[in-house]
Amino acid sequence: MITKQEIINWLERAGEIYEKQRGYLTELDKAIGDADHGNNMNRGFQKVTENLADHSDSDIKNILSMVAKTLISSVGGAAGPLYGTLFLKGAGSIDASDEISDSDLLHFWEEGIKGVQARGRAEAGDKTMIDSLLPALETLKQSIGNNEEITKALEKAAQSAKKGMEETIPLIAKKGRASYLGERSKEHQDPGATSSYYLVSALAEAVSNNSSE
Amino acid sequence: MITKQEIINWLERAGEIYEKQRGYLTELDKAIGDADHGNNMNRGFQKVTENLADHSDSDIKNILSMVAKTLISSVGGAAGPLYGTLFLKGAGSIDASDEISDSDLLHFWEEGIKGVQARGRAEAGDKTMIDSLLPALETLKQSIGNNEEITKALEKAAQSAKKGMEETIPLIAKKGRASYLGERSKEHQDPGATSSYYLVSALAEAVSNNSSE
Amino acid sequence: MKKLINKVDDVLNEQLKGFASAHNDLLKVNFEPTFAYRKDAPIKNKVALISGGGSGHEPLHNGYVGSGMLDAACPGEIFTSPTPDQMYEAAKKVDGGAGVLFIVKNYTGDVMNFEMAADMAREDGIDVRNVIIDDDVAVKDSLFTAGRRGMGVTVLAEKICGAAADAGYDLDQIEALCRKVNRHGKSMGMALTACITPANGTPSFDLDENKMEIGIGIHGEPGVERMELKSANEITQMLVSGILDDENYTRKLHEWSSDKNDWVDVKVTDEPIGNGDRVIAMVNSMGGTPISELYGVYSKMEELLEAAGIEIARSMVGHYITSLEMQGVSITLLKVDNELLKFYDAPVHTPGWHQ
Amino acid sequence: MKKLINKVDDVLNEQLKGFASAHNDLLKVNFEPTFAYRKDAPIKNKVALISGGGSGHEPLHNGYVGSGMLDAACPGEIFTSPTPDQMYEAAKKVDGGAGVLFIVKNYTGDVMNFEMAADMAREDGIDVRNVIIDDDVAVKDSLFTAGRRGMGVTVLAEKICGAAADAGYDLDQIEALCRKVNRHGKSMGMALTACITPANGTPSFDLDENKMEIGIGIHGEPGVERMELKSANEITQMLVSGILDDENYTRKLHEWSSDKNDWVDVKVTDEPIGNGDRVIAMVNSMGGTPISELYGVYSKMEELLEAAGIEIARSMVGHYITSLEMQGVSITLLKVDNELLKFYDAPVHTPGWHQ
Ligand SMILES: Nc1ncnc2c1ncn2[C@@H]1O[C@H](COP(=O)(O)OP(=O)(O)O)[C@@H](O)[C@H]1O
Ligand SMILES: Nc1ncnc2c1ncn2[C@@H]1O[C@H](COP(=O)(O)OP(=O)(O)O)[C@@H](O)[C@H]1O
Ligand SMILES: [Mg+2]
Ligand SMILES: [Mg+2]
Ligand SMILES: [Mg+2]
Ligand SMILES: [Mg+2]
Repeated sequence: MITKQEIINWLERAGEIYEKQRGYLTELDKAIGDADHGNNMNRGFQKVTENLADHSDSDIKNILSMVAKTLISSVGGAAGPLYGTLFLKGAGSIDASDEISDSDLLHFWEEGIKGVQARGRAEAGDKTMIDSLLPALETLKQSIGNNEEITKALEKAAQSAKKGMEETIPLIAKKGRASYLGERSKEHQDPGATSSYYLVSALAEAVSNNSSE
Repeated sequence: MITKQEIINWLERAGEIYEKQRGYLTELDKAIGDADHGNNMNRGFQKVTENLADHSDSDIKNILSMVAKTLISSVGGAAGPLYGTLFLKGAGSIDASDEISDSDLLHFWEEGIKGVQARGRAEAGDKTMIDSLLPALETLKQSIGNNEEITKALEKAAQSAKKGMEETIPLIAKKGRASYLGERSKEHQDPGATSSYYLVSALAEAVSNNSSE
Repeated sequence: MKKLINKVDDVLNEQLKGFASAHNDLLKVNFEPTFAYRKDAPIKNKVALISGGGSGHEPLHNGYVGSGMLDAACPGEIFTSPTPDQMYEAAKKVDGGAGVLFIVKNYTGDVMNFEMAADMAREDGIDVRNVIIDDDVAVKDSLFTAGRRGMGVTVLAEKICGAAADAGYDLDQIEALCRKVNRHGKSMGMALTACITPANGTPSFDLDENKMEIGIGIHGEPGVERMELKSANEITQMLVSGILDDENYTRKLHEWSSDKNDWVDVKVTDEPIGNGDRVIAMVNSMGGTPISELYGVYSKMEELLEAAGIEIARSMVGHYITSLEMQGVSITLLKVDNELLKFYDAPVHTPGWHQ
Repeated sequence: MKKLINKVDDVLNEQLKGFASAHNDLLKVNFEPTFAYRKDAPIKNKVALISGGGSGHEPLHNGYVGSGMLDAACPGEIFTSPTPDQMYEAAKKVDGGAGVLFIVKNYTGDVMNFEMAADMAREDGIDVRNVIIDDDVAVKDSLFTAGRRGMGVTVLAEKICGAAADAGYDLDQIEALCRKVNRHGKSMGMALTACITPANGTPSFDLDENKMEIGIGIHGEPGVERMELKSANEITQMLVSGILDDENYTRKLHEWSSDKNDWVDVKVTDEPIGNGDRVIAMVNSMGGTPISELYGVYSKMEELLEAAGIEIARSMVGHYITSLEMQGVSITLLKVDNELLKFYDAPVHTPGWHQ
């Protein structure tokens, strides 16, 4: 079970991370993109955090839909529609309630990532956010299939996302702005894969912190 | 007596000096002007040197008129019309011949500088080329009045020009581009006063070298 | 960072405010969401043209709003695609009942945001088409990548389609015309220096005094190759060869099919440009390059085109699609016929293009 | 030095060659001596307008040659006045029998070279007048100095007098009109960075990252004061105050008197600009500043003018009179009446200004 408060904590924690890592994400994007990814993510999640204040009465589905709309209308770039779609499709796959089951959480990610792939048409290995999202999803699916504790499961998913992120370094980008660079995109970590890792690890943190309270 | 060869040597010598001092004159102009005086003088006198080749049969008056026209049509800026006028009015004041008397040389400078002042309306102390030309003229006039040897007389005129040039350093510019700077024009040597000193000293060199041959 | 700005967060809005009042004879600017639109929009029964993209490319796109060109433009943050709500609201504002054409530069973000906007507008019953401009020959590989970027051809597509809309072309015709412009046009650019976005405050890439980037886009991103600084003639030669030697470029573009009522992938092949062709030739400043230097490039380009048997029918030299204060140049050639030329020559009244 | 050039000595001619062919529908360029002139010159019985000055200020002056503006322009070396033979030959080429107006920016070199050219042309029986433009309020002292520099008002003088010449004004009327424009217009500029002439290869002055020059001219020269870098709002405030607070500026200008058949000194006093006035307001890039930043300045300028009770009748934002790639901005205000506005609004077809 994930509570509404945990979801709120997740989103707020993500906002904190993006604010802190704004410069780092932008620096990564400078190497193989246009040096705005940190600014984009930070802009979007600050808006999300702001909007959360008006959502004390909303259920989780509503909150996640709000996140989708906020990201779509404030992030821009490639990241805006992609993360927006993640939340939009993810929210669409769960029931309206104040807590969600572990398998609902799995649905959220499954459907969300499917949406990201439908929108951006990136495959694993294209050096995009997909490269941290897919491994995280795979791990989560296994853990939940094995009835592991959700805290633990998310912890491991975050680890997989991190690994996926690091494994983007040697790749040649096939999608997004970095693909213009061809061979020159090698030896750089993908900014979107990095921000995706942050998103998963923020969730892991939010859920584990809450459970230990 | 100044021979035609000495006049030619003078102009060629001036050309050498301006080529060599192009950077320095431009640097001086950078501080209080628009960083082109060395380029302007060099462009003009290279043209003069080139044109001298076609003037082996011309008399001195003709040669000096050629210099006037060449400077007027190739230097541009403030220096072009001013040095052009110097030579135009100077050449107009002497007879057509293959050598000129010391007093003709004095006339050349007297009328030339009068022309410069009529055109540019600068007075002594305005921080312009006039500040080296006028002292040089004064000295030359005295020396020739005292029947001094011309080599010596030009030597001393060049010294006066140099002194005048150096004395432009503390002045506030009243004419030309440096005047826009007001107080900020202080503590800089005037580029035009410097190029004028070179012109006088090139003549002194040309005449003394020749006499000693 | 040396810029004529106040607080970094206010830059875009302040500039848009100034833009709106400086050109209040031609256009208005809507805030929340942000878009510039023709003062007299909607024009009944005229197809409406909307473009947009990151800011920092001025005069593109806001500067091309006005009669004879765009009905609306949607500026994103600097170098960041705008968001769908901007295009959606703009479409509602300027649709005169004849439908809306979105002219979209081929950047992943732009493409996706405009697609979402189109889906939203269609829900409201507005007929919307997205045409993608991808004219940057510096990007070679394409089948499994984001493909080529949109560059100078965008400006020509906006101009030519704007005139066609004035002339009464319907949405199908304008869509076809816009695709034709894209297929007939090619660009390539280079940078001598990087640029600085206010949000970052440091150069978008680091470039030595004796180096240049060739094959750049328009977002201050590094180019396809970094090399020794070369002369204007050599640089021009590289850009012109890049365009003329470009082999038959084929890719799939994601387009809306009115028949299938869905997005489809359409295979598109560019027209080569060569002997006997007539072109509109654009020499475009990346922003910080003095206009005079563009003419040096123009001079060499003309010589090369003449040698290749290509006639310059019209020439454009100046600031059309820039990257802030970046120094550098891009060349765009558009192969024209009488239809394209007629619309190119038509009157236009916008802040960035008046004729 | 990073520039799109080839050999330093060829820069001007190569650029002029490119300029001539890019705009061969409007003008031609003569070499030895160098000047650009309207393709259809001379226009019989129309007063001919000639301007000129150092190169590096593009689009000024060559870019303003064409119908409705200049008949000819004489470019000097970069930042160096042209030589009299250029203006003399240009005058002979474009005089249509109604006389020639020289529009001269008030720089010692320009003034002297144009005077010499006028004297030469008059010997050939051409009626020539020189009007001096000296609109730069940053230069305060004037009685015993070179006075104020010519800046943005030059562009407006060329536009307005060009239209008046088309409308049939005779030489006396145009001369009077041009003086009126000069008396009614004021400018002030600033620089964030220096610029580099190809001949020198190093910046025209050295400016720290946190410093700016205020009260600059257009030749890459240092300004009247160097100070801490300020915000766009503060900078705009300084420029606008410089213009609005300028007290009744009086100086003597060297002008040709047809009556006396000689040069005379004429005392001229500027019109102040204040409450109740209507102005044409120009925000001009020094060359390397992105267009977007100009709009930030425009926004603040408008606010300040409104507060001062001044109405912006027309606005201009862009590259009009530049200093190569220098970053910075100048503001020009021209107080207008119906006569000036009518000529400002008239059609014009030049590379730099089309309407
Ligand atoms: N087609 C795509 N599918 C999935 N992710 C993508 C795609 N294109 C780009 N991305 C991700 O988006 C990131 C860049 O986002 P951002 O910098 O915000 O947008 P932009 O590239 O428009 O500036 C990349 O690092 C990459 O991970
Ligand atoms: N009115 C004047 N009378 C005499 N000399 C002048 C006058 N104005 C300028 N000068 C001289 O010209 C020099 C500058 O020449 P130059 O740099 O070639 O021209 P510009 O100022 O047009 O760039 C100054 O250093 C000064 O000595
Ligand atoms: Mg990016
Ligand atoms: Mg100078
Ligand atoms: Mg971006
Ligand atoms: Mg000069």
